[in-house]
Amino acid sequence: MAMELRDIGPPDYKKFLHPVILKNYGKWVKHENVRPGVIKHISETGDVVFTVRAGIPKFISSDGVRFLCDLADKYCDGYLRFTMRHNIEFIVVKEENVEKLIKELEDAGYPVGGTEHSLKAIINCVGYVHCNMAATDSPSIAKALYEALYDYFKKTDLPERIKIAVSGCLNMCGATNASDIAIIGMHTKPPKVIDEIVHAQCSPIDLVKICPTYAIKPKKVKKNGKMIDSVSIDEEKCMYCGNCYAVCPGLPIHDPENDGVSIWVGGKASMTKQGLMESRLLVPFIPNHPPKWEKIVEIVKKIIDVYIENAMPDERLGEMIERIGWEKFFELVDVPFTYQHIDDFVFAYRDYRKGISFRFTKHVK
Amino acid sequence: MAMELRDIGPPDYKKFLHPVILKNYGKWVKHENVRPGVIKHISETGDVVFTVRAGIPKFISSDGVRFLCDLADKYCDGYLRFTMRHNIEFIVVKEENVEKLIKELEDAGYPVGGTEHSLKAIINCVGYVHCNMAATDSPSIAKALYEALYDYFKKTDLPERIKIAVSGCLNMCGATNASDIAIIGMHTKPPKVIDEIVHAQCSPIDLVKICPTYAIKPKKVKKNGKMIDSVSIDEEKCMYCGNCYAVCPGLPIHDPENDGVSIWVGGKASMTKQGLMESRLLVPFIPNHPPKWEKIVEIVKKIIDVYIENAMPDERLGEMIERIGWEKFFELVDVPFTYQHIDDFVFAYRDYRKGISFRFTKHVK
Amino acid sequence: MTSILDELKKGRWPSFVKELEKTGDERIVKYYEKCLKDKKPYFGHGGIVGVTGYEAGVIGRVAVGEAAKILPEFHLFRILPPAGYFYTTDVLRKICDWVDKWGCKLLNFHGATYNLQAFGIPRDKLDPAFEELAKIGFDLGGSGPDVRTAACCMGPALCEWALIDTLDIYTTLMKEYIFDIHRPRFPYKFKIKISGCPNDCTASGARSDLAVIGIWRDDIKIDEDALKKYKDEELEMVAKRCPSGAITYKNGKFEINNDACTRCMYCINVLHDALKPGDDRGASILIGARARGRYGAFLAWVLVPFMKLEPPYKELKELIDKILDWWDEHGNPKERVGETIYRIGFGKFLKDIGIEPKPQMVYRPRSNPFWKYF
Amino acid sequence: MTSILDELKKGRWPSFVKELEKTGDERIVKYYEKCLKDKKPYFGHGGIVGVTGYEAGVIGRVAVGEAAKILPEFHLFRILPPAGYFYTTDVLRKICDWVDKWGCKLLNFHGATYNLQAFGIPRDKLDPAFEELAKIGFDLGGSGPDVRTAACCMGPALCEWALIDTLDIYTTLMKEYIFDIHRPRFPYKFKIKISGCPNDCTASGARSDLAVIGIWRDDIKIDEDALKKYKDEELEMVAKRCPSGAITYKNGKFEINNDACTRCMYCINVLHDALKPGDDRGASILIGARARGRYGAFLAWVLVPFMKLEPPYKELKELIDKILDWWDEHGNPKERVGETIYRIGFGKFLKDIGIEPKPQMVYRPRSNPFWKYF
Ligand code: SRM
Ligand code: SRM
Ligand code: SRM
Ligand code: SRM
Ligand code: SF4
Ligand code: SF4
Ligand code: SF4
Ligand code: SF4
Ligand code: SF4
Ligand code: SF4
Ligand code: SF4
Ligand code: SF4
Repeated sequence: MAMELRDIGPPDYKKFLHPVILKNYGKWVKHENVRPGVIKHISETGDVVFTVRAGIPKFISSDGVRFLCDLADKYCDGYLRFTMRHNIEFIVVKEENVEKLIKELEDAGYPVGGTEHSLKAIINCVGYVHCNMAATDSPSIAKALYEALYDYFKKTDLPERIKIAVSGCLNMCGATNASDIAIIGMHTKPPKVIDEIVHAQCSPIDLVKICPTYAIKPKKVKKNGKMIDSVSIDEEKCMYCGNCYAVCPGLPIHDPENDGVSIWVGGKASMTKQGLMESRLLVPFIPNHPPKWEKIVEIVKKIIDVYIENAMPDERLGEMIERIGWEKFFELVDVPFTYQHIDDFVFAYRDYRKGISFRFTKHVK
Repeated sequence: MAMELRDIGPPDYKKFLHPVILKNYGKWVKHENVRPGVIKHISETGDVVFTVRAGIPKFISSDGVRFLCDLADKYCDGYLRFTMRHNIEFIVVKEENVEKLIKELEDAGYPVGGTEHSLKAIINCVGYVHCNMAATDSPSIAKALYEALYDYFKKTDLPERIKIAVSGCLNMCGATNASDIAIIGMHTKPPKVIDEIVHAQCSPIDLVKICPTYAIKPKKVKKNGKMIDSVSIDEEKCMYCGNCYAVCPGLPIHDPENDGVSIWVGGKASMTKQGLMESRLLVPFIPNHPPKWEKIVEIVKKIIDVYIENAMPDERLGEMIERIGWEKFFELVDVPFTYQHIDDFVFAYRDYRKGISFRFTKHVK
Repeated sequence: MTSILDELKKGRWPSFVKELEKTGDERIVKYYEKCLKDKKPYFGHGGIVGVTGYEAGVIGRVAVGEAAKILPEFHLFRILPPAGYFYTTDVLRKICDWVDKWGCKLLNFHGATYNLQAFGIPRDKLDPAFEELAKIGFDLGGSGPDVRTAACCMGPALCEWALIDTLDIYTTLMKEYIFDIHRPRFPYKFKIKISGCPNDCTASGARSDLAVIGIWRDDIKIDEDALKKYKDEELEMVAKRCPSGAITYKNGKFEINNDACTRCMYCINVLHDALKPGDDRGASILIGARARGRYGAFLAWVLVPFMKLEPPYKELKELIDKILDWWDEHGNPKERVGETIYRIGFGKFLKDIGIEPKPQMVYRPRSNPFWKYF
Repeated sequence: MTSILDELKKGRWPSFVKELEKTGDERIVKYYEKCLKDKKPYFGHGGIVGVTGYEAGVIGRVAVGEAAKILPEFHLFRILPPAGYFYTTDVLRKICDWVDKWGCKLLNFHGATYNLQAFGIPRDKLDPAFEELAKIGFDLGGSGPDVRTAACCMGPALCEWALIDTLDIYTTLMKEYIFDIHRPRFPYKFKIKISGCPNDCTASGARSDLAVIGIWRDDIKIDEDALKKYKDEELEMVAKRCPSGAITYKNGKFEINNDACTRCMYCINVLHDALKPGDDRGASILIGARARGRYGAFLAWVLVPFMKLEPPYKELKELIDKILDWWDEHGNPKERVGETIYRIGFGKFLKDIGIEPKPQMVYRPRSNPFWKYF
């Protein structure tokens, strides 16, 4: 095989930029939100480009892609892009093409929207479709949420944008750690130890190093008459992270009865206003309930209702919660506050409420 | 000896309350700042009590106390108290006695003041006078600061109060951890190990447990031909806290060349406004320089000047710094920012500046 | 006297060195002078000094090395003070006479933990000295790994803001735990501080293992007439700087959203003629402060958002008992209770002592997914 | 198809299950259905799969247990995408043809690290598939403990706020580190994300080991005429909510104290016709984010407050080299760079890589007295 084809790096992006974009590269001075899903970019040269944003599925067949290419050929001189939230964006230079393109997209079932203060595309990881770690199935959860929240994607009248992300496990592929609403798959039982596989395929010493809570210890065990190396797991210490299973198939952690999801709120990744905010735990555990995920949908809808009712203009969910206080938010969404909500990990001290700056809620009798 | 005199507990406070106080206990409705050092307490019954606050030395001779008692007998019906910052407060019921008392106090060298927005009494620990731990001498530092800042104690025109505390070592006896300005004695070299004393008087295992940075390990060492138990100190890990010396005389840490003081700012212990604030490092090290402590005095004066110039009304030093930003404050007081200012202990992550919310100062070229 | 001490006798602020001299006891003056010159203290560990039957309350000091001859011993008594630090001259004079007789005529009103400190009682006079002190009506305070002498503000004795009876609570608790004050048996010291209101004049939030802080639960009381006397700018400033955003001041109308208020006292402090705390009063109980700990400094955090506090303070005592028992069982040596809780987990601690978790206990819920389902 | 998948084919949002079906490859559909029914994935560790000469870029999957027969293998290619994720239909069609030939006709635009993902390439076709991909002009991205595929926003290609050339920086860095992308040798993954301005549309602050964020250093530019078109309430709101308190709006005058501004973009975003970032442009470099780490989640923090960024980006590359070398030397296995820095000490790290400490790197200086004098 030709080694000169190794390490060529990414293709030259300039080849893929519409000539109007190339000409106005770095010269944009203004944008206008023409309608949901459509942004008009205006250059200092007077040139104009419209981007038309549509939702696409996480997994797309080559025929699906070809269909989108057909549209881009018809209305975009063959140029398109994908966004940081995995939407497709059509590059339209002729204004009259905008509505035509939208019509074709909508007719084919691709919703146009997701700009300004709308529900943005729901980021989700591969889940059961390609991952060995998944404690829950993110793609189907995202689908269930999309159905319930569809209209919010197409309108722009939320107080601010809402970003939802779904990760199949606490590896948090995607930006679940800083999303307005995050759904994260959770195990709730330690891995089982299959000594033979650990012995045959894994390194006990590496396992000891990898466990964040020091729950793994090397052990010797008798199997078929001879002593073999394996590990033991301290069930008191294990926090079900799956790190060990990721490197060692002898420690299976999947458990249909006890795997499920947690719901997190209030994260935000941009530097605006008070800056970065982490997602915080709202619901520690709901057992897996595909394919409709009714319970998740119900709670997310409730969160959004509370958000719409209580947020000030331009206020993200997390900003609103910080303003009214987490204790009030728990009261409003009516979710129980439990032991799991209180951090007990390395930086736990950071979140203890120093002083008395709290509000009274029904939690205080 | 009579065991019935054991465990009697504190005396009954009611015996020591002025009859007017007893009568109006819990009935106060208003206070007025009559003049610096004097507060008029007004009861719902119409009764009135004046408290006259004066500075006294940390160590006071019995004759000194007797003199103050004489004044209390003359003007206060024999009633007085001490405050949470170790000032004396005279309980005056007859208004005409207030000025007379003040005159006698001032004539005898006891400054009246320390109320409202003034410099409050400087809290300081016993230092060399009674402590074995002292890395610096707090009483003489407090004295030097009092001389330089005397007028601020007697006036009430600061933006808000200023509270200074001095601790002879990082045990921080007193509220140095939450003071507007704190001076803390610091060692900068690990203790020396005197094996014989460690062996004879200390428990190596206890020492290992006590060291916060896990710098102490047990060791065996040959002395006079026989093996004895002692400890070794990892100089890379030791942070000179003195914990080990506190329990073991075989690990002396005092070092006239390398002991000194650090200066901290921005703490606040009350729950008001943004609540509790920790003192933060401003100057990591100044060698000990008794008895005038010129360098400390110079920096503290500079801090106060910057405070007076930049604070809004009712704003504590720490509140001001948080508003303008620590980077600006370092620029204004013109103190170098060094490696020691960056936390590297357990909660260090908390203080890293997440995101880009900083101001430009001369530090950024 | 030499110049190094002369410097400290000069100036306008009353000089502690002059006071040392006034005791007429040259030893401490000379010792102190030597320390200043050599830039180090010469005290060694005092060894075990104490009063028969007690294992706390006396801090032993013996000078070692070059200073051993100057000040062979210099022990002190930590004396449990009266609540609120009120004294009559009568009792103070008795204390003066007592320290003249048994000690070196030197006192400190008070130490940073608010014990009355009496210096220079020789080892062989500790017992008789204590006996005579007890006859004046005073007992020793804490030292070592025990329940320490608590602190309380002047509260209802003199302060209009007092929301709980700090003096009575102090006295009750000190009596309740007097055995544990004198007999160290815990992992480390345990300090209680009691403030009448959120101004927290005992700095309890910064330096006590258990902070009891008076708060109210209902609405702030507004005297509209008195409010009118404040200037526009003042009202505007207060509204702008209320940390919870609870205050609006528009078109001459000053309004407080008591639901949002976090009872920081700021508006009340500034507009003190017009605003008063509500009538539904009690305390917040905070836990875990330590000036300088194994993990850095700890400030106190919410354990019980609200507790009614009426004599005999049964609920409070039960809470303290539970905390002390738990800590006694789980704490490592030299570990303050807040650190034990942090190490083992705040949630676990709550579960163990039977307190329901509440969102008031944390600023915000956890951000990491590593937890136990206990 | 059975009801569990039927449910996921219904509704208004385009269905990924329909797309799985459209591939015509029944295996993945059946496998997925089984997982949903049994509530667990059946993939085992794919073993070592890859392209000759590379040790990264292919994620291997083999189903095990009951599902082993349904989907014996299901590997995917992570393909390094073009900067800004712009494509022509021409090149997309080539990719479609390519995946039809070598894979299972399934793509993902893009993975969460912004690789273009192509599914179902069988183990024995990895090498020829790669060769043909390279001929279309594409290379593989990262996986494992290597420099990962970076991300960048559309920046100057379409966005008026772009303060740095995100697309060019991305392409330059990917070329510079292409060897390290394909050959894992670090303690763990290393992700770079490049945002044109503080809006941070790559979420770099939340999930990249190294964040490059465009900022300006001089004053915000105000177009007074355009400003007049905004409503009073809007200007008032922006002034009130500016996080640094830099804006005053009084008597119709809107003023920015640029000295106080922390460049959060909020006023600019809202009043976008009137306000523009200044002209002295460069980037802030942040370090250390990790979505879920050994110590909890880490967000990125300031390493270099300001760096000018002009091609060939020498200073930036030197910085990255120094970071990678230091981390390579000090990092433990599975430890992201931010965690190594936290464990060893941020100050020590700065000293080692030769960067002066600056107050901009921390919110505030330390509050504990435990430090080293290195
Ligand atoms: C197209 C895209 C960049 C790209 O290269 O792909 C983009 C484009 C724009 N972003 Fe963004 N952002 C994009 C992902 C993000 C992300 C990342 C993400 O969502 O995962 C963030 C940070 C994450 C977050 O918000 O927590 C992000 C935070 C912002 C913000 C700050 C929002 C805030 O909370 O204050 C703005 C400013 C604003 O809109 O006021 C912004 C503003 C904009 C503007 C208005 C910039 C401009 O002048 O054109 C663009 C149109 C936004 C809109 O949707 O109405 N963009 N933007 C990304 C669209 C993703 C999508 O399909 O929805
Ligand atoms: C495919 C993808 C999710 C997706 O559906 O888009 C993904 C999939 C996996 N991630 Fe991820 N991660 C993906 C983006 C991310 C991101 C997002 C990002 O890069 O911005 C994160 C969070 C950011 C971060 O790095 O902190 C992320 C954090 C993790 C972690 C946790 C890392 C950590 O520091 O703790 C792991 C666990 C690990 O590395 O062992 C992980 C591990 C994995 C593995 C390799 C699981 C494993 O150990 O076998 C998954 C392979 C799934 C598969 O079979 O294909 N993935 N992963 C994303 C990569 C596609 C791409 O290259 O474009
Ligand atoms: C007498 C004393 C209580 C006692 O029982 O001894 C006391 C008495 C009063 N305090 Fe205090 N505070 C006393 C120590 C404290 C402390 C503890 C300390 O200083 O170590 C604090 C918390 C520490 C801190 O401030 O960081 C404290 C924080 C306050 C505050 C909140 C200040 C703030 O930053 O917002 C107020 C409210 C105010 O003054 O506006 C306050 C208010 C008051 C008032 C006005 C209450 C009243 O209505 O009478 C009293 C007169 C204050 C004055 O000095 O003008 N008191 N006060 C203490 C006097 C010490 C001294 O001699 O200077
Ligand atoms: C006398 C006093 C300072 C003063 O001049 O007023 C004092 C003096 C000593 N303190 Fe303290 N502490 C004194 C109040 C405090 C305070 C303030 C408070 O209680 O509010 C603190 C900070 C609050 C706190 O507890 O966190 C304090 C934190 C310490 C510490 C650090 C404790 C920790 O948790 O890390 C130590 C070290 C130790 O316990 O080993 C300590 C240890 C000591 C020792 C016993 C040093 C030793 O190990 O031999 C000192 C004896 C000095 C002596 O020879 O008399 N002292 N100490 C205060 C007690 C007098 C009294 O009882 O009224
Ligand atoms: S979040 Fe978990 S389940 Fe999802 S892709 Fe990442 S590792 Fe797999
Ligand atoms: S699941 Fe995580 S915490 Fe539990 S043993 Fe494995 S690595 Fe350790
Ligand atoms: S702070 Fe240090 S020097 Fe001062 S009394 Fe406490 S232990 Fe002694
Ligand atoms: S001084 Fe402190 S850090 Fe150093 S060895 Fe002793 S106990 Fe450990
Ligand atoms: S804490 Fe409150 S009640 Fe006690 S003295 Fe201070 S202001 Fe008064
Ligand atoms: S007490 Fe504090 S929080 Fe409550 S209204 Fe007044 S200023 Fe605001
Ligand atoms: S980060 Fe800034 S420059 Fe990049 S797309 Fe977002 S708004 Fe535009
Ligand atoms: S950019 Fe942000 S911080 Fe700066 S003036 Fe505008 S709103 Fe304020």
